[in-house]
Amino acid sequence: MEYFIQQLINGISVGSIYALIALGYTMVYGIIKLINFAHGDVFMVGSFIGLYSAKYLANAGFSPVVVLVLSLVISMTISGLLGITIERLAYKPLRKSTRIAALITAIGVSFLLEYTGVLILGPQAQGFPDIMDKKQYTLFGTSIQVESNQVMILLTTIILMVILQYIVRYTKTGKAMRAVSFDVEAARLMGINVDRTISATFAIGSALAAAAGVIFGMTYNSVDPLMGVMPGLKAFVAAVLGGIGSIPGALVGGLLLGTVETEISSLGFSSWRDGVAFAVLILILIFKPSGLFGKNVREKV
Amino acid sequence: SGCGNNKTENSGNSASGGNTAGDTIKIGADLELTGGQASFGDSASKGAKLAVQQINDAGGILGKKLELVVADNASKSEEATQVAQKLITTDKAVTIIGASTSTNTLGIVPVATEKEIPLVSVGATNPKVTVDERTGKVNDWVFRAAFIDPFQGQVMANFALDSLKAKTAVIYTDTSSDYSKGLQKFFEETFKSKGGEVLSQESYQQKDSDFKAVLTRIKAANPDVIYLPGYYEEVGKILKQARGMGITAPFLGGDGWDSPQLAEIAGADALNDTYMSNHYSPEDTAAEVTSFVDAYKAANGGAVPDGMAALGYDALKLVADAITRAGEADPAKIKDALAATKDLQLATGKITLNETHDPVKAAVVLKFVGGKQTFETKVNP
Amino acid sequence: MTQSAKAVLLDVKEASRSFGGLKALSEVSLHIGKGELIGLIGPNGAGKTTLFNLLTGVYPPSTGSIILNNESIGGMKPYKINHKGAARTFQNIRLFTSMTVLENVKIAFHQHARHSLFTSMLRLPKHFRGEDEITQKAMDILKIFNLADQCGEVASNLSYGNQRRLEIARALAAGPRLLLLDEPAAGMNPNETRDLMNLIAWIRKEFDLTILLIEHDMSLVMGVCDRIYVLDRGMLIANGTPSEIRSNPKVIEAYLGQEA
Amino acid sequence: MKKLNKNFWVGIIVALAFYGVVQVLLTTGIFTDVTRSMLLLIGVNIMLAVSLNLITGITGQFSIGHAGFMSVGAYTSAILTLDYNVPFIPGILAGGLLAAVFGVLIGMPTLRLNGDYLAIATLGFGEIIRIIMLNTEYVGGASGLSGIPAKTTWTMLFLFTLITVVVINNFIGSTHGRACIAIRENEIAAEAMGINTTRYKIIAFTIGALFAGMAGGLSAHTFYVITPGSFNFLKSFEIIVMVVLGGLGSTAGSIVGAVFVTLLYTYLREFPEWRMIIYSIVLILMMIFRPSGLLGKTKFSLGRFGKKEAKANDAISESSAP
Amino acid sequence: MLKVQGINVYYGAIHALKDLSIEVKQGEIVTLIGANGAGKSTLLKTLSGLLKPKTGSIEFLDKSITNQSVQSVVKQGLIHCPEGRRVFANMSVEENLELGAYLQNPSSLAADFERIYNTFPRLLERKKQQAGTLSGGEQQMLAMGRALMGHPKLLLLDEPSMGLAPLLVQDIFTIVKEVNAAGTTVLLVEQNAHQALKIAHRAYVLETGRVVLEGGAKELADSEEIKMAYLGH
Ligand SMILES: Nc1ncnc2c1ncn2[C@@H]1O[C@H](COP(=O)(O)OP(=O)(O)OP(=O)(O)O)[C@@H](O)[C@H]1O
Ligand SMILES: Nc1ncnc2c1ncn2[C@@H]1O[C@H](COP(=O)(O)OP(=O)(O)OP(=O)(O)O)[C@@H](O)[C@H]1O
Ligand SMILES: [Mg+2]
Ligand SMILES: [Mg+2]
Repeated sequence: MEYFIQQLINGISVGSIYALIALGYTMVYGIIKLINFAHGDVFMVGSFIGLYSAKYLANAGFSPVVVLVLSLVISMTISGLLGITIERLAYKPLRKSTRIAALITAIGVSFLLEYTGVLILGPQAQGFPDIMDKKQYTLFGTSIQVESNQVMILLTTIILMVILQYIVRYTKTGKAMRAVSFDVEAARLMGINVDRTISATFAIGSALAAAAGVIFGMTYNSVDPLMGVMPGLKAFVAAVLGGIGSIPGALVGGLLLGTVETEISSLGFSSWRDGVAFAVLILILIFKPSGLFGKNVREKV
Repeated sequence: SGCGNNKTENSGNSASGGNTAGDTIKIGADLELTGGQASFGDSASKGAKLAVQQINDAGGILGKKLELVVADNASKSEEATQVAQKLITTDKAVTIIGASTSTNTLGIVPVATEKEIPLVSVGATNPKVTVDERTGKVNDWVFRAAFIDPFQGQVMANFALDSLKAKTAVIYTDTSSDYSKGLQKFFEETFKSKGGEVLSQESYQQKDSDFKAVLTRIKAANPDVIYLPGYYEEVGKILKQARGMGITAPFLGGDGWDSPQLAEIAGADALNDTYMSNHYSPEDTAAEVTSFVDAYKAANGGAVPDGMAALGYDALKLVADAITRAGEADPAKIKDALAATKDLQLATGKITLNETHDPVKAAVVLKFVGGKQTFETKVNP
Repeated sequence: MTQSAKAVLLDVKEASRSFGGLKALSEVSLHIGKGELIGLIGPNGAGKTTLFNLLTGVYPPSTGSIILNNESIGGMKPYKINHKGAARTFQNIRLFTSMTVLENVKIAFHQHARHSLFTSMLRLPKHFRGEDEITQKAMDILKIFNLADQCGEVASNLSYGNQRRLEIARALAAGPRLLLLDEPAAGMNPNETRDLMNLIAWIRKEFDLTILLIEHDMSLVMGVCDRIYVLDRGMLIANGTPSEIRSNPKVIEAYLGQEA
Repeated sequence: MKKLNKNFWVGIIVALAFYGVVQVLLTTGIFTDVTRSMLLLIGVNIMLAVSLNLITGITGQFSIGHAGFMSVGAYTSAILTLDYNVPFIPGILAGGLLAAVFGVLIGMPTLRLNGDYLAIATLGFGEIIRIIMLNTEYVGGASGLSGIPAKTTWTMLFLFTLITVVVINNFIGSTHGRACIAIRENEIAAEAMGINTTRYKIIAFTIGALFAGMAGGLSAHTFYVITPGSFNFLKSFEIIVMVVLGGLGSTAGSIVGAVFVTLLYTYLREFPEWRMIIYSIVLILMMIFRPSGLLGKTKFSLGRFGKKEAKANDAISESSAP
Repeated sequence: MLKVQGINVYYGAIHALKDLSIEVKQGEIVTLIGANGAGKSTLLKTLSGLLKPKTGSIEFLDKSITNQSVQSVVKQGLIHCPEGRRVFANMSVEENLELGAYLQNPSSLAADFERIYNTFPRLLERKKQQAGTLSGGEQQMLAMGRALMGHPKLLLLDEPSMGLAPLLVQDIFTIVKEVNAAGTTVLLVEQNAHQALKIAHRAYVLETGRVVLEGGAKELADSEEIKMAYLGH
């Protein structure tokens, strides 16, 4: 039992990282229906910016909390700007084209970020400094361990999810985002500044990716220019599992994927982990074709 | 090799001193300059370039300069095949070195065999690279600079049993890597045959980040040692997470651990009580080793050469030695000379190529102290 | 009742359909005899299109049964129902927009094609005979609709009125017994509507069709229909000849208003 | 037969002439092994692109699992020729057939899915196939199969490529192909016009997988080594890129796309560390300046998932001016 | 209030509006009639800034809006209710209306809701329903309601009666009249020329991108030419 709970905790912590990345994915998808394959790479860029700012700030003698907060802010800001730039240069010219053309561009942007990273930073993985000490907590007289980081990630993810959900559902910008996502021209006629709305979406999505990148770096202590590929893919799977475009879906999808993976590994089938995870995904999609939280919006005939 | 200074030269260009006047002997290098294993190819090519430079500075071979043509196989075996064809047909290389992994080398083997050009693999450790799996026949044209998986696996199994007095072990393998699976197999065989017990076989895949699920299993199994034959990137993360979870058993690994980034990722504390087998130790005081290390540092901005750099250096030296003994740069003669390599002192030790074209040389076991590799013991074959 | 004399082609018995809590159709029963031209009218949101969707298999009915030509088709897949002899047009035009006019019509002939997949992949003689036949028949239909000149044009390049007609042509090409038209005159001006009315009357005779027609343009409905059913909030509120309907107070209140 | 139209014969003659010229250049040694490998690779890629185009470009089913079909064919044929001494051609055909079986299996459960959900499900299937290969020692696990005899000759490859293109094009040009296009254009209308959409989606997946499987077999017998890693989702992306760059929905486009991407990729090998950067910039620029691909029709909507955004609302707009 | 002078609009190579000039005075209902494809919708899109004229000028309330963004045109009170409803399918009726008031002061929101729900009681019933699942007529009401939420000074209506039940068609025209009586100037595009001419003050007839006739609504309704071409008797 303790073993099971321990593994559940492990699963939730893996899942909350997936969820954190998936939030940005799903958000951008929800608004412009673009599978932004470069999202995982913005996550990587965010992680590296976090790495360098943390190193610099720590050397400058700031306290760990300040280092963490400042690195997060710096990384999220720069990545947000990067997101806007990418959208302006690479995606905006394609707004009127087919979605698959935009998808190819997204793949292009993804490669561009990855290999520019390789060119500048080298292909090797680099260590990410421990900004804050990771504390292990043992739960009431059991052998179950929880790490401070795990708690932090889960909390961050949930808080960001709630904020994001609030923004999209209830704020004016959020409503503008949803309007743009359904009909750009009609949104314009409401007086919505479509370009600015899309920019805002990318800025938020990229900032979220960057936050995930910094937290990921802190947790796993290793960053490299191709680090975004697998988490990006997993996060995409999580977003689809939850119902792509749905913000709570991203959280649930992420947690579900994380726990499923962990349970498979904990049973000793870790070499089949990704296979089983994908099988679960497909099964869920067969019974719920638009994911767990996705509304099955059939075209009205 | 540190970051920032790993710019590689364009493959088409000569990587030697640039002396194209007079006759040159061309050697092709089919390496992973981009893609998943780029860091290996990068080190290997730096090592090989250093060897070429040293040889040319000393007047070349048989009165001719060596020219190294480095080409990128993008860490894919099918590209390694095409690159080998290009090196042989377009660039007229008389010998090829590379690749730095077994799988990619296997993409070159048939080309070298068909074109009758000797191939010296830098980093392939899988036995089937030189010996055909199905027929058991040794391939005349294929050689290697690295010792093979069985040897390395055995070295660590013996070390665990004899030096660490371990009775139980868990093996944690990277199942997406044939290298890791090779070491696992031979470690397990030796460990079991000498009375050790393998409690469980665990696995992960490259680019995984979170290992806690399996580490929780391992912790529950409570082994005396954990054999972790993987590459430094995942190993670093695994060690860090394992120590964080309170797993105190010693970890053992192979040459895949060899990278300065390991300590950066894992942190010095997590590396305490871990051991790795390797081709050589940069701290080795043998003259050949120190001169190699110094020259490499001088040429690469002070970076300490890792095992793959030493192997790249050695692969080229093996070829140079064979050409010298062959008396002319003729592929068939080079091949025969390579097969007869004996007691050649190189950076990774004194090498003799055995009947299966694998080097017979010593392995070193390194222990991490304060995050640094320290020489523990040398194991002769 | 007039239809009792004729053989019944379509018999809908107490069909209902709800969406979530909303009862879009409740226990609607209607029967249509062979060869009749029936109008279906009712306020917006009354459930007219929903009834079409049940008839053509887009949704299965929640309860009730639908019998076409003595065969129950409730819940059958749309393509099966099409094979059974019911074809429709859509309220929001659904052409194969980047295919040509001719290809659009050819699609409807697909089910009658006699050449197999295998024959086509290997281009055996039978393939060519089959394709020729389809092309020939498709052109015949296009000629009827005066679209033959534009057969090579991409469907989305047609004018709105012609797109409507192409949709009808395509539905006819499937060789239905029952043709379902959902607001064919929407967006047409009175002149164009009159032309359409004549066309509908003509194809009904020429192809010996039974037609069920949704329309808000009363000049069209009153002008061509034999009988009219009126839906309101998912329920059938009236059924009768145009003149009966025109003076039915319930219909006037719910739908027509005073002026019409 | 007069009906096999002129274009068809002109195409065949041009192709045969091309074959002859290359054959002469190869036998005289003017074309080296390097060129030969590149030609073989181009052929394999054409087969992959043309077969994916049937699924994605023609039928409108977004698939990111094509590398999975390719790997089934590659592994099957390699094992047959390596371990069972099956002759080359039957080996390739068997690989294609088994891949086609997978096409049916994958096609069936995913039929309920649309657009991006289908894409992720096919990606999942592709990865599952890869993971099965990775964990099956019989097929070599992580190290894959090596020492596969290089039996793919230029003649063989040319024939297979030609057959792929002709058969798939024949399919597309028939009423059955039109049915697939109708599904792409408007699935609801297609179904209402009597087309069994389920059946045609499966057919598209099956035929696509069949030829992708054969391409995989031919590729395995060209490059000696296959590993599970060479068939991951990045490989599937590569095939999609070829199809889209060439012009989604056009067979000729897929051919052009395959040739273009292969050549670009090969020549960029001269600049290893710039290779992917240049490649990605080319991708982005191509899409910005020719969003419908090199040969794509300028006005080309791709049914549900390729829909232009302004049209996203057409489900509810009752009419749109022409 | 609105002065359009000599505009030319193109879709790529297609010349959709040719030297077109019209004028709308404060308080009027002006209707545009013309066959399918005459360019009526194109004109409205140009006025609201969705399309840019190649040449010519547009003045609204004595200020040039020729090349202004849609957003700033909307801000000045020129609101376009587009052809084909274009409601936000996945949002509720209420949220659609709220978006109509995007540039409005939020404090007046409650009052505006009430106003619109009074005009269209059906929308109140369907307040929480997703707009995409509304019937055609319901969507049209929503689209109009949404436009009215923006307090238009000049309202551009593109075929508001299309697909509506006869009763509602009358309602819609009544509403248009009411809206106009309450001070909003209206530019109305209609296929239902009969009804449109009944409520309009003036009308323009468009043919292939050109104004071919203009005049008082009554005169045009009585003109034989118009009767033949557009009124169907
Ligand atoms: N898929 C669906 N999901 C939810 N509600 C639906 C769906 N389809 C239709 N409805 C609802 O059912 C009712 C009937 O709609 P239907 O489209 O049949 O009306 P209609 O009579 O065709 O109206 P109109 O003349 O305006 O087209 C409407 O209130 C509509 O909102
Ligand atoms: N996006 C577009 N691209 C190219 N041509 C267009 C486009 N939209 C409209 N057109 C063309 O411009 C002309 C005018 O079209 P418009 O939609 O303004 O006509 P309309 O008078 O509103 O007709 P309807 O009564 O059918 O709505 C037509 O010939 C049409 O085909
Ligand atoms: Mg309807
Ligand atoms: Mg219009």
